Amino acid sequence: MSEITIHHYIALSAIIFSIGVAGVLTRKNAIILFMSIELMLNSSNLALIAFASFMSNPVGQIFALFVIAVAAAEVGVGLAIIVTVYRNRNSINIDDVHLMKG
Amino acid sequence: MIKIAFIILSLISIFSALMVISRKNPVASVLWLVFHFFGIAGLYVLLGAHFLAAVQIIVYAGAIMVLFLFVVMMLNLNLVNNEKRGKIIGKSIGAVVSGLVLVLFTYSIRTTKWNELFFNQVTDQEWGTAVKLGSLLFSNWLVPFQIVGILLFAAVIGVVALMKRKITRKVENGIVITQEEDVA
Amino acid sequence: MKLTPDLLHSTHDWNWLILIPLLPLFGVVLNTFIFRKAPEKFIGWFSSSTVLISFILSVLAFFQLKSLPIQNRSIDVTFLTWIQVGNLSIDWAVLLDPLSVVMMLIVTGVGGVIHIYSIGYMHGDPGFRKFFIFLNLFIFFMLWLVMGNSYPILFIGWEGVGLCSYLLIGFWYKDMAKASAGKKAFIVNRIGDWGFLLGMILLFVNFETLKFTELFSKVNTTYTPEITPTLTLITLLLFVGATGKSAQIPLYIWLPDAMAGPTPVSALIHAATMVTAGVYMVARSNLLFSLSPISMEVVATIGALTALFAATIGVRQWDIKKILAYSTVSQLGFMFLGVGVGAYETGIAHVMTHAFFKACLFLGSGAVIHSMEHAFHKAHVHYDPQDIRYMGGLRSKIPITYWTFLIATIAIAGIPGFSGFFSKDEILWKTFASGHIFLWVVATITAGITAFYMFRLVYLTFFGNFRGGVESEGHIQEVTPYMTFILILLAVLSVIGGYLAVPHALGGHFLIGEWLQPVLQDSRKLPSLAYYQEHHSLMLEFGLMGLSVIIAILGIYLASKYFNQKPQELTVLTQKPKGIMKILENKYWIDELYEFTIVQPIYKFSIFAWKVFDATGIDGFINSIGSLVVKIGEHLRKLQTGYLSNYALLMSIGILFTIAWLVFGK
Amino acid sequence: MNSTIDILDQVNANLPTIILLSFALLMLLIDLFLPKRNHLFRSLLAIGSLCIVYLVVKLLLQEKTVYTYFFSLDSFSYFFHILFITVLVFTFLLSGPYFERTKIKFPETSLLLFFSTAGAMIMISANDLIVMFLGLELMSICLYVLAGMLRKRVQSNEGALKYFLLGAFSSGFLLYGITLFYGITGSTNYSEVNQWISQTSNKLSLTFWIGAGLILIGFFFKFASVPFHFWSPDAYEGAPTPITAFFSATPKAAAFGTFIKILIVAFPLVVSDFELILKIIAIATMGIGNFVALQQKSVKRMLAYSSISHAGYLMVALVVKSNLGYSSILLYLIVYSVTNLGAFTIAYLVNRKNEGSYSYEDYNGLATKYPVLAMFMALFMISLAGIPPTGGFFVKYYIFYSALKADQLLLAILMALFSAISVYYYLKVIVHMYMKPLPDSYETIKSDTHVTMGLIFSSLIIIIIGVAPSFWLTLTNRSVSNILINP
Repeated sequence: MSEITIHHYIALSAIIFSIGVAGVLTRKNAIILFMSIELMLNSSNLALIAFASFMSNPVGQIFALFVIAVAAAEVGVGLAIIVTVYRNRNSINIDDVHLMKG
Repeated sequence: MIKIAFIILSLISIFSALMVISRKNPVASVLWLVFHFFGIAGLYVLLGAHFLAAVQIIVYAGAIMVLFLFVVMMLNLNLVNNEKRGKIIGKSIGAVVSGLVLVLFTYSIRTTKWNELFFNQVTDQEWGTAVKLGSLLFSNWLVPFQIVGILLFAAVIGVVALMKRKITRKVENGIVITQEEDVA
Repeated sequence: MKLTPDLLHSTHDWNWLILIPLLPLFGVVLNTFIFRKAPEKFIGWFSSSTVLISFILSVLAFFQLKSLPIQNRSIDVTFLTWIQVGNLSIDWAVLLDPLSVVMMLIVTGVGGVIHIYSIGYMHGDPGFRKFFIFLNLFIFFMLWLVMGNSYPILFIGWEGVGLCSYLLIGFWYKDMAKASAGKKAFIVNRIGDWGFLLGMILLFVNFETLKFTELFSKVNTTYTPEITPTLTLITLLLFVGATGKSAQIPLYIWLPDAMAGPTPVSALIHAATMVTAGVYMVARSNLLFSLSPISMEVVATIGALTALFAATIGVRQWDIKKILAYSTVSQLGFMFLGVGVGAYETGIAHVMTHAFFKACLFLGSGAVIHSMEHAFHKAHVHYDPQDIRYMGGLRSKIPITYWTFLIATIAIAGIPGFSGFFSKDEILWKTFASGHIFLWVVATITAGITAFYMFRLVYLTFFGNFRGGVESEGHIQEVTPYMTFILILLAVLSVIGGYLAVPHALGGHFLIGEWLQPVLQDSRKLPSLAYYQEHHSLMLEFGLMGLSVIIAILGIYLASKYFNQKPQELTVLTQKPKGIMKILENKYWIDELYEFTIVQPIYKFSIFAWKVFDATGIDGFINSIGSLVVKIGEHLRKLQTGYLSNYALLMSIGILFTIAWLVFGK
Repeated sequence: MNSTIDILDQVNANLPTIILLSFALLMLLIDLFLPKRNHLFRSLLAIGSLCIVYLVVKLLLQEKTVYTYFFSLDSFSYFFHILFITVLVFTFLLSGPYFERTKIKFPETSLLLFFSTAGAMIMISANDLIVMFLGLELMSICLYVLAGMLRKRVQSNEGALKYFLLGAFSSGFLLYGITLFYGITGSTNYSEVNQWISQTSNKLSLTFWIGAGLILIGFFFKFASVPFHFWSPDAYEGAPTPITAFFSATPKAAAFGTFIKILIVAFPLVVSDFELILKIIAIATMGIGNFVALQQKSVKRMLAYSSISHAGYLMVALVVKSNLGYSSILLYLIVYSVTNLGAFTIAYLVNRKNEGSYSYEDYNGLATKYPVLAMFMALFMISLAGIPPTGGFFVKYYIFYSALKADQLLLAILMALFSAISVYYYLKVIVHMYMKPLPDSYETIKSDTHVTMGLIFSSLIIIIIGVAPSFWLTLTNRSVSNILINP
């Protein structure tokens, strides 16, 4: 490895993104699922800042800031929804939640 | 020096991310996720985005993760987590799919000639400071910034709408009975 | 703003015309949704006032049109483009010209007075609001029909009035016979519409426009003798539509049955307005008809035969409304005879006079029926209140009804000085002048028969002694002032209405003919209408006129000889008829003929087809397709497992494929 | 990007959204002091109507596009703003009895409705992927909460959870797509992206396609097109019914509008590369939507699947990518939104007794007992099925016609076939209303004047568009061609 280039950062973010996807696809616990989604958002933040840094363009940073705020809002709402599910069903396993189908 | 730091930090991030999705106990997952965020914050510092690194730690690792942890603890999920290990087929398909996503992404990232698209990494030390970002946020980006504010406000209202309950307490025979009066 | 002719010719100033049809629609909407609990009187007057305002606006339109120079009296107001696909462009557009304005006046005028009459007639009926909603809706569609500036718009009105007619005939739908009369009208009309639709399509294929103003000028400028056969086909198909709507041979059978509806409906829809739509349509398409002489002959012949045929049936009917229905069919035949020989303006003049006297007759019969019903009800006897065999001697008991009825009868019989005389005689004269001697003979005889059966009706109803039982006799009383007022109004119109159409021979100006001149000028120049330019001796015209008057008086004399001189007894009247009377009483068995030659075979065939083809063949096929679709659905719905993890997985696979295709697929 | 952007310009460009948000906040404040809440919100309808008038005037007087770096407000955006506010007003008009019945907290719900409408408005007027993303998230976050508003009902929780997790998942993909795009093109502005593509069109890298593909997928999720539709039937069924109606109108219209804008402004040069993908997904969406709707026992769920199938028809017009196609989408969205709002309203009115069953049997004999209500429902069903005198027929016809004109014969034929299937399940409602006998015990339906007014307005819109479709099409066509006049 000669020099750390943009390739490395993007590849790292792609790896973390895929780990997030894998988490969503394999786990059943709603909260862990949700954390996996956070991993995905975080990976795009990494890529954004890497791009911004290599382009000397601050837009990426600002966008990353916005994404953090969006993630915070999503976490709030998401956890609230998970808690309502828990209150009614006493479980947050997503496989227990399949009343509606077909 | 930077090279070594990058390698260490990226290994930390990847490893902790893997731990997040593989832990049985959600509390452990949350803690690994905090760890992951620290690794990412280190990478931000490496890229010169100091302010973002700070925000990452304060907002993400600090606030958001505490919220997660709080909910996990409140629901006492250690006891109720009955995630079945049974459906191995679904899990392996999921793993394969995410693996393919990774292959696809890395392949296209490899073939893209990024060097043609980019200049060099910034050397400007001021690039990622709060002053620089703040002046942008409050001039050109003011309206989008306000939209983010509205977004957070909407989320607050949403959470209140979902969670707010009227709790009445009354004392009967010396025992305090709490009653939830929950409409809808 | 000063309404100078120049200014008025810009079409924007005519946008208010849309109010004329929309006001009744407004009445429909408000009555349907808002005034659900409103009292009867309010609903009645509200509906009537929408129509009356439309009438006032029509009068306004008439005067503004009159202020224009003659060559400018054709105003196309286009509001919106409705359909624009390829060459076909259909606009929501109305056409204001002398012809449409005459029809608008008739529709809103007669419609308005019948609305008011209905307030009294329908009093206490549980369907009062519904009735007025339908009536207003009918006026709306009828105005579309006469105002629309293209065949499709006319057709919308055409279908709409058909629908309203169906709804109103079956208004008392709980009575099975009435409901099926509605159905009969609907189905027979459908047959006619089929012809109309085909004619319209053919017109579009040949001329690529359906807008009246464009179409007629295009036909006029591009006419070559080669297209005459096409035009003949088109006009014949259009005429098929007209025979359905205007109850001509062979599709007249629905009209007498349509009398099942409330009497104001019979007066408005089945006498004064809707049934004349066919005549209007032919007059509107006068250029097309004038260019195809064969169609003209067909129209004239069908008209004359229908007139005679229906008149003879009228001679031996007992139901007061049925007699009037057959007389309507017969008069419609006169109108078609008129337009068929090229005297379009005379046809329209007869539409107008007929609207007055026939509305008066129907409403008068409604008053009679109302009184009889009331009397029979009080006396607890179960006679048919519409059967004239149980009437008689009503002259002194309901004098207003009697006098108005008598005036209208004189008008229809063709006695000089009354409206029917002028328009009918003009039709006879034009038939003769255009060389249709045979048709003239038929029509003149029909005029005599008309006088005969109408006076038979008057004598049996109003003269002699009452045959409905002693108990009921005392209970007969005049109807409410609403109704009598309208009867008087219409009776006056039946007298003076004709003076708009006094022929030149009598020193008149034939006002309506001159008024309609701009609409007809293109066809006047054609060779098929050359007789208009010829000079006929006045002596001949007077002679023929005198002959027809003599024949009418002869008819009246015979009627009075048979039905007035010797008092009629119920037993005599209810005897089984013999010979020709039997044929007439059974209406030539035409209904039965249709039943056995058309309805029954189709019915039997359809049962056969249903059992053999449908149930096994087509149905089996359709069912197998249906069950295939259902099976596919059954399997596909299993995709929606309800498990979130499956959803996420399937989604990711979708994402993977999409991206993979975008990256490698190209 | 430009060095300075005038803030006032941006504020000016977003005036309708800002007005809407200010009123929402004002309502929140006033609500603290007033005990009788519902009436307050009802009275705000007047303000909503005023906004519409304001926008209509703007739309009609609009000469040039208001363009700032982040936003471009043209008559296209105004068109959608009017649509969104109309839907909002209708939702308030039509939901009264439901909220009274279920005792859902009205202030929060209506505030969230306001916010999500604002999000949709931002989304449509955005000229930048970042701002668009923010608008989308604002809208979606409110919708997640709204879906779970019936907190005591397990179905509602479940629908919200599914909607939320899958929505966040797809947001992750969309965000990653935007990120890659930013990295590749160096900008997130639509116009700049287009410029970049025109400069490098011959050697677009694979990463570019991944980015573009992920952005497409983000929108496919919002369209609820197959195979990204799984959330929609469950979320629709679980959500409070007036909210379901809202779901089927605003978010869908916002997604389609924004997508059209992106296609026209940012991707005009590569849009033909998406054709096959769009085509396959359109066919799958029409197919699954219609086939599965056929199987439904619940009217509410049937309407949910039917909305999937309508997304399929709309995607057919996207494949066509002609001006006619886009303008018919706009017209379709009006008719479809209004019809769905009406249909869902009647669905909840009829199913008073047992929330959640929504079976066809509830409609038995409705026509004899409530003829006007049945007439409305029949009109909505006829419009959804696309039967002639209604607006539903003409919009469907226009899409069909545009597909034929663009030589998309297969799509046109499939569309006709699938709509033929759809007639069955729509008319089934009418059959139940008009041909089945009324059950002996029948609970009375309680409606109010607002609902009646709303139903009358919605049927009027359907009829008016059926009466003069060409006029409306020229209007939407003007809006679509207005996007192209960007600097």
